[in-house]
Amino acid sequence: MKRRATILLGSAVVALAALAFAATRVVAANKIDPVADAKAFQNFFFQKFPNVKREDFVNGPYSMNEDMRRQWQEKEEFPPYEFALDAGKEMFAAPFKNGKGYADCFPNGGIGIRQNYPYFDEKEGKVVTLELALNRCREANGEAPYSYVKDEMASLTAYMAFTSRGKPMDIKLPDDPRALAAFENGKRYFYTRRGQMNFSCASCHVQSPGERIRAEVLAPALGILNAMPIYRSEWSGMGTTSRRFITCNSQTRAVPLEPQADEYRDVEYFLSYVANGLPISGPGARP
Amino acid sequence: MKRSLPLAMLLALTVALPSARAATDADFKAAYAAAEAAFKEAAGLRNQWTTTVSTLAAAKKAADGGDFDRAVASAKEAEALAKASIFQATSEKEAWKAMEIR
Amino acid sequence: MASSIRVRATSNGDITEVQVLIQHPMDNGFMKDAKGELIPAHFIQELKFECNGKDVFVADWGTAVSKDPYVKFSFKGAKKGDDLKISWTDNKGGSDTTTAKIA
Amino acid sequence: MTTTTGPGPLATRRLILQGAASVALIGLGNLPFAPVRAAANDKYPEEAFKQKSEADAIKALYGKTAEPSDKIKLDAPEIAENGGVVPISVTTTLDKVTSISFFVAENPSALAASYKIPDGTVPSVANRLKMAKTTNVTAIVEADGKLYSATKEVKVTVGGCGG
Repeated sequence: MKRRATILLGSAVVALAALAFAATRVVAANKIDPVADAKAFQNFFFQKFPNVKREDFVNGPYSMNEDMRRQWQEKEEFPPYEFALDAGKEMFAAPFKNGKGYADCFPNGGIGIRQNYPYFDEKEGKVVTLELALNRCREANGEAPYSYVKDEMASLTAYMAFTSRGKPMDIKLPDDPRALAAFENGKRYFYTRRGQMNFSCASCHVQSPGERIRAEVLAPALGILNAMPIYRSEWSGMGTTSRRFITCNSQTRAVPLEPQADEYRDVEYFLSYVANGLPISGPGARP
Repeated sequence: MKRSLPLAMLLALTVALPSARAATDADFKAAYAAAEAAFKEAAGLRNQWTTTVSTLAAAKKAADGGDFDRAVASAKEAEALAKASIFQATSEKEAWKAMEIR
Repeated sequence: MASSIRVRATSNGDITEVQVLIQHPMDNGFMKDAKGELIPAHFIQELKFECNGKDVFVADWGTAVSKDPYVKFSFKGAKKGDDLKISWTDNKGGSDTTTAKIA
Repeated sequence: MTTTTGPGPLATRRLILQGAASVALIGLGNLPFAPVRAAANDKYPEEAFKQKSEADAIKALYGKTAEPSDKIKLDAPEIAENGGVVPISVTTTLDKVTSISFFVAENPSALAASYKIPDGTVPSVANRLKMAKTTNVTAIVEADGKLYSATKEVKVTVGGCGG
């Protein structure tokens, strides 16, 4: 576990944040503490579900329901994301027209690095997700970007996640007030009610994981992104993190934002950071 | 349920509009302009509801078909929905913090 | 192009366990596309497994078999290194075939 | 029993297996008589797949009725996580199994899949089926010329037919 390092880093960030936000948000200044947030977030789930093994939260609804777990295990014998995974592996290895490839865009040739995404890019001053980085890689090499929600993007991220399976999520919060602001904005987005149903992300994935909403068993928010991308039976296909956010919005009757909108990038940053230490399990299979 | 507040607002607004005479194109234009303004404000707050979008589209479609009664009713409903979403976004500016795990 | 058939066949000396996953839409003819038009039925009808010149398993499928169908079975009489030939045909005359080595 | 499910003499067409032939077979047991092995056979059973009700489909496929058997273990989830992909498997301790078929009673056409089990193949199959709504699922095992069945209910809340 990288706790110690994170705590050190975190306290530096907090100190800085106190300075940066002192002027505008006096009340909030003592609250922006990602390390404490992550700890509280994890403890909430660990206490709410004392029988679920910590590393099992990343298996979503299957960590919560025995009958579904069995169906999942049967599916995992030959998982439905198999084709996407194979396609992703092939695509990842195929060179661009200029002869370069995805491996040239990523640390360690793109292998075993999923747990470090999203990261905060201090040059841009924004969160960069894996999906965004992949499309930027394509564009930098003269290739057209892919749709963020499915097919090629899901295949590529499936392969990259697969090479990182079991590695603990390891999201860094650099010593930069903008990173802290992004984290805070992601948190705000996560807890804010929206749509005609008046649901926040937390309404379902914090308050009611394991329960059924209509037919679906809700996944716990803790580690929910560690399984991305996912094959959803409901979609009869693969979907990315972007697709998951968009469909969650639609289901609460909120008009989704554009893929990779700042809010989505930030909420991905928040959710990934609070899942630090939990293993990457993607690509996943879900109902 | 937790969604009672905006829904109650919506109900109050929609119930308050029965009109005696048949609506005209002008009635529609006025109702639609008001709805559109609220719609744009909600979009600016990045909190549009899917139902606002569909109801506004239904208003336009009814007007195009010459059914101004229905067009005005839909436009008013869309305005009410948009306003409820604005209310939601505004109150959530602080309210979300109550939900936070600490 | 990659084969539409993914297969795992493993022998424990006596029994060979076979699992396959096939990429196929298995459209049942009741679903509509984005434009609201019915997607015509398109599904695998027959799937056959042959080993050492003998059919070891034959499936007749209708439209109720799930998209990207999966099936698992076991048989006796083969050993590691033997070839297992798998072939399918669908209702539109499509087909695919592959040969896997038993591991 | 030695072999024969191969693409053997196409004497065994669909029409034969439905009617008189299969009735005759019951008495013949496991004699090395080609059509025996062909009970549910060779040609794609198009008519059986067209039948709406389970009873009609079983009749079209086998030409006879089945009796329940506790020697069949049908494994299906109580609640399907998604009607589009329901893992169903069956295994049996019955002898001389020649075919295993799956029927989903509430689907538009009940017959879902039918598997030929040649000699030497273990009478055990796992597959994934679509279910339109909550339904009984029946596995029919053809063994020694007779039909045996096991049934289980699967609750479906998200249908497999776009519901």
